[in-house]
Amino acid sequence: MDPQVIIIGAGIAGLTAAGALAEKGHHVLILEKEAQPGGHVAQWDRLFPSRRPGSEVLDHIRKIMDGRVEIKPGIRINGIIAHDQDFTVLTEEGTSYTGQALLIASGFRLFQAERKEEYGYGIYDNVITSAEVETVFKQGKKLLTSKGTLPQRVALIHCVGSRDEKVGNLYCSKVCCVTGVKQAIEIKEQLPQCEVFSFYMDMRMYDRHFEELYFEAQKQWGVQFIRGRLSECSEAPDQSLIIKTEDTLTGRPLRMIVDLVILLVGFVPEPETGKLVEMLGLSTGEDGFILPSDEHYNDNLTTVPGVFLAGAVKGPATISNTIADARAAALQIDSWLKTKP
Amino acid sequence: MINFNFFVLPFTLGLIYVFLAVGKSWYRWIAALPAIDKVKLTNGLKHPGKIAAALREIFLESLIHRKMWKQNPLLGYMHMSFALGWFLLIILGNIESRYYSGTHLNAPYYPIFLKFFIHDKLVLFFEVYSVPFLFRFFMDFLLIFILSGLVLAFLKRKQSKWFGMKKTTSHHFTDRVAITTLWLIFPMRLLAESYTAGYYGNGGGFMTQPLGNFLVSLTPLPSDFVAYTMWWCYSLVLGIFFVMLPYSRYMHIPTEILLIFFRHCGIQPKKWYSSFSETEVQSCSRCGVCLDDCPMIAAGIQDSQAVYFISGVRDRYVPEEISQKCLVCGRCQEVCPVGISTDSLRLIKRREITSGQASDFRYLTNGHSGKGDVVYFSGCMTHLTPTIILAMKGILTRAGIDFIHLDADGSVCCGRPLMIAGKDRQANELIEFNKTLIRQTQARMLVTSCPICYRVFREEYNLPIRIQHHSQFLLNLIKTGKIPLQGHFSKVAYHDPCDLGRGTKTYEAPRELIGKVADLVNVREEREKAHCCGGSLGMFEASNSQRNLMTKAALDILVENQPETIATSCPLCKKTLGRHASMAVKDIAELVYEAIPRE
Amino acid sequence: MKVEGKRRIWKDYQKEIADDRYFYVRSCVRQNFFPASEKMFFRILKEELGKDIFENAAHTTCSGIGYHSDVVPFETTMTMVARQFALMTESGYQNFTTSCITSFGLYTEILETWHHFPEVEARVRENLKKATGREFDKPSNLSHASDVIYKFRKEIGEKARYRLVNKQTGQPLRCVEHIGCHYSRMFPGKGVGGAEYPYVLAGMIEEWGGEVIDYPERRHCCGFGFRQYLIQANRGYSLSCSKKKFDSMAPYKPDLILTNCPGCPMFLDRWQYTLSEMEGTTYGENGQGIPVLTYEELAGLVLGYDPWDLGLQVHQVPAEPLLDKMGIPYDSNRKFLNRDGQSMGRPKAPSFLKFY
Amino acid sequence: MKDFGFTVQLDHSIDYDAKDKRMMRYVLYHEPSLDWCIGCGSCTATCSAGQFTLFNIRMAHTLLRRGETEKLKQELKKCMFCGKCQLTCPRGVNLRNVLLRINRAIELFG
Repeated sequence: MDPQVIIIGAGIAGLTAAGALAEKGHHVLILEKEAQPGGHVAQWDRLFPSRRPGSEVLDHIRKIMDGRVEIKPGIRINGIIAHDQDFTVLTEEGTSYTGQALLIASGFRLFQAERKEEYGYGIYDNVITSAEVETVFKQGKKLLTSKGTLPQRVALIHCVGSRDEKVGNLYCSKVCCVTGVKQAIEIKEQLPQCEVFSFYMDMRMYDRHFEELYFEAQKQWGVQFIRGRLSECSEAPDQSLIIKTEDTLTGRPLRMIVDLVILLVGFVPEPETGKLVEMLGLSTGEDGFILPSDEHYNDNLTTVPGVFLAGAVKGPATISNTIADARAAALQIDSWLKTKP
Repeated sequence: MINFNFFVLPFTLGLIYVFLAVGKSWYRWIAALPAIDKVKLTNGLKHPGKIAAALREIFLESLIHRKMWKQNPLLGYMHMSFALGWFLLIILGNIESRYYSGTHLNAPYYPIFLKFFIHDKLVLFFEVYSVPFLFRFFMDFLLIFILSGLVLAFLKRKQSKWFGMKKTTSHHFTDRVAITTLWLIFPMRLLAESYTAGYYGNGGGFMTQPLGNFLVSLTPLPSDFVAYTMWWCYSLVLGIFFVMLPYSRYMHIPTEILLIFFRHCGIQPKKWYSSFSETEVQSCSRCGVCLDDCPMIAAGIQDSQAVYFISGVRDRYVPEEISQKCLVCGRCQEVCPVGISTDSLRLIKRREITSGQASDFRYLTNGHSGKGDVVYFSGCMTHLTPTIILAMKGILTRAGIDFIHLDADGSVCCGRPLMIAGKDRQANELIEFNKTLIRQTQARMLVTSCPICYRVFREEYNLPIRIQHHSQFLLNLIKTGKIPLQGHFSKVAYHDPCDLGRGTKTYEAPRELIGKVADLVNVREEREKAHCCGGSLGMFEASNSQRNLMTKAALDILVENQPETIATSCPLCKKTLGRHASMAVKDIAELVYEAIPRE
Repeated sequence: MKVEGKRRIWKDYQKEIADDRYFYVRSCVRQNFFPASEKMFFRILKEELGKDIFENAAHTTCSGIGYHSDVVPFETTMTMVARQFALMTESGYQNFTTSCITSFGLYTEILETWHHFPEVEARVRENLKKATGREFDKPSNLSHASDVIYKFRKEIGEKARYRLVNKQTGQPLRCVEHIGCHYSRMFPGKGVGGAEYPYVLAGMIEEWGGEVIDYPERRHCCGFGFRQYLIQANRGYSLSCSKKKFDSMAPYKPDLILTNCPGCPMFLDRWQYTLSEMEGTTYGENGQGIPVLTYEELAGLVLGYDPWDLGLQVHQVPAEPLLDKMGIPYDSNRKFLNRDGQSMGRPKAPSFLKFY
Repeated sequence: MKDFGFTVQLDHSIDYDAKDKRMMRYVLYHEPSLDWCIGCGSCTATCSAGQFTLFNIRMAHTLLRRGETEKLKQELKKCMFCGKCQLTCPRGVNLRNVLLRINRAIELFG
């Protein structure tokens, strides 16, 4: 039997929507490009602001969905044909799947930090990304320098790949500020002697409990926040890093030696999603993320009837945003399927 | 008859020692007085009235403990039983000795150990109205009086809560020895007298005789030996206590006498640590009354109250934190049974810490201040409560006063915040600057909205014009009919700002003023006993959350009688209380302004 | 340091460099301070590599100094540059090679301007025609002379008699590469290796056996900056920039500084002397300074040319310690002799900087 | 030393690692609430001294953090200690004690 709904992407958005649709009795198929479902959250250790394990959230979502939804991993889509009543998705492997509704939940990609050349990611051993920090924590390991020593001073760099005309991304990635604060606390938890500096342009603590987390980082953990964007990074003879920034509160350039630089990488549109956009004739904003048919009333709908959106395909989103959005998308799909002629 | 036994030696030597030691201290303190104070002292001692007043105070405070009675009757009784009881015991003991020896010239130990020497003078129990009987009756009575106080003291140490005290003081080693020996003195006397009376079968009073008979019947050892040992113990604890006295809190007993004389001779605290400060410090009995009345207790701060601060000063080491951890609200000073000027002592210490710090106010240049009949100085803090300024300017305009708002474009601080941090020298630079500005206005009166400014204007500025806090000024405007009043507020509780109330004793003017525009409700602890709002500039070492606790404690008392509005007369109090109050907090100027009918 | 990370970036910034038939324009500054370098460029291309390189005696300044000092308007500059292109066209060449970095930057800027604003190009053509009667073709390839040496670094490496290796220790020499600001900072895609990790000089150093060192202020300007230097009172600013670089590179113990800009070798070399005289500070071991070389001088040394023919005697920082390290023989007696073997006079020894 | 008619200008940038952090450590130890600052500047906006001169408490705090002792010393002298700053601080920093402690630190380590 053909599925009623095909969901592209088995991240938080796709899995949540699949669970919600399955609960309503729909036959759902998820196509996932990776070998494992779970998306980015599967790579992350603990979530802001409460610092609960990411796996807990993922397990919860999967529990709702398990056994009721079919997931096809390792799928590469190379064509979508829109018929009157349904869509056929063609894959590189030559298989095809047909469904009445299509939910694009293919998420985002993390900004490739190498593109910010002056930060030296991929060149200097001790420049790493926030995603790598999550991996270290998830493996239950200690955060170490490339030489295997405990870092004495760490700098977290905000807005890497976000709010930066020089890499073509003018938008704010929304989650990095609070991720930076969360990781700063986690580093202090793990290495109380380590000095942690956070270099920010603005601290965007917009959501519930975010500001409190920021306060906790200052109050309880002594994380030092310096307002200034990293301009360049270079390596000292001992592989520590010399960073240069403006200390905007004194209005003077600041130079500092740190053992580890952590780049808080932002969200960029997933290139694979770009292909889907072309195939379906959808439109994107200047930021490259897909535009819904109406940003306020129909933000899970697209200009193509039967094609829906959920999660970070529409731009940077937190996990709670994504889950709520995916549930909303499931409702929209459900009513669309019911009223379909 | 030789009235001597070797056991009297510890007591006698101790007594000689304590007299010499106290005499030496008194001499040192008097010798170290500044010249002006020495003159005051000599003049005072020539004045019988002053001496009489001092003696009266010594009797009331050192023996009766009047202030302590007022503060806490149980504690008052405890201290009185010791001080007055012991004093009477000595007086009566001397009279009794004279009765037996027929002379005044008894060795000092003789009255103390009288029962040891006169046990053979038989007095029958039924000879009720005989002189010896009466002596024994009253001596036993006094002993019971003292012992009852001892029981209370013991219980206080074990369970200070029973005394309505949240906290009792803790002690040093010498204090521990002194207190132990002190506590043992009267039980030892009781045992020595009782055993002696029991052994001889006579010589005791209504308590010592039956107790002695009973004890002797219980004791397997020869009771004459036990009685003799007890006399030795009694003498020893007395002797040890006397030797420890100059090194313990009990030094406060002889020192307070000197302090009272000093005060009655008009000697006052100085800005630096003087001989007077030293007598004040040594006069602290560490009774701990200041602990219970300290607003900081509400914030869980229990290490920097006056009693601990003073004992630090006495031991010549006060951590900076302790000096700075105080609201300087003056409440402890009000309740101190000895009347020690706790705030002034604290500021002396702060001066030692901070007076050397550099300042540079050269940026202040004399602008032209304008002229007016009344100069209104709103004060720094009032700029953060603009409704007060608005109200004051509205009232002044309405009353047709020719005034100028001196600090309309921002205040040059009055100097008190610096002084309260110990920086008098730096404060004086600001004071001089403001004085020039005020003089330029040629005003006849200075009115301020800030009690902090008001206090320092009065105490430090030496201005040739009248200085009023706006509560006084507004009251006068109303009394002279300068402003019409129409509105009326119901149920207003008034919060006394520390610097206005305890600082300048301005308690009535604000209350009278509120009475004109509102129904004033009572507050359980007000006037001298008012709680600091917690916002005091005197405090440096309290965290925000600790301050919040103090504010809440002050508010809890203010709202007990369900007021609809809390009134105060200090911008800082208004801002501090306003943060946590569930009802409106208004300055009295606002109340008045709102009560004026709109034109 | 992960070199593969840098290589990944270098891969993104490859440029096309013509392999023969160069029309060469000289640098105002270098003709005066390092004339041997430009001469060396000709010798290497013609004699060592057998290339066709031509210069037209009628060529002038590009007016870059005036342009960057805000005294020559852009219109004028563009017309002067158009004239240079006309000379190239008239000489029958299409590959334009400049000796000067600022010229290179300016030519790039002008070609980019014309690319985006064809009407500007049309106006310049008209101006040139009116003023001189000349017409021109735009070069089909624009390169800086260091690009050309970079392109043939392997060929030069194969002919090398000496390598950038310390003879005594066998260790590669530690080289600072200092790129002129106008080389790739304005148009990263027009320089080999881009702006952040330029490869043009690093490529030569690697090829000839040396080791490139990366230090915090490697991106910083030498301080020349045209106006700062032109006014004496402002020179402190220029000097401070160089000092900042020296202080930053000193912990990495460099054996030499390699440059590709006219101003940089001049200032990085002379300011070492000035700093030593003003503050008593010298860099490098034993007060000998850090030798500063142009890429032609370095290529010449590697190829075995006589140091004095390369003009190393006119450097303020002595080259001898470097020559010793590389094992290059030199005749100290010839150091201050002119082409005809007559003495040019011996300069006064500096107070702190070592003098040979 | 020779005079060439120009001088080496001091590096304007703050070399964090070369700075003396004793004063910062001292003040933070005695007044940890300073860590809560978010640099909003309300203290500076309300400052009594700031009405008359360029006195900037937020800047003074940053100078303390960066070990810019000399400048800090000059700045602190201007403070009148009135305490308005503390009343406006949104984070509840105990500013008067901060100022007192900085002064103390200047005495101890300046």
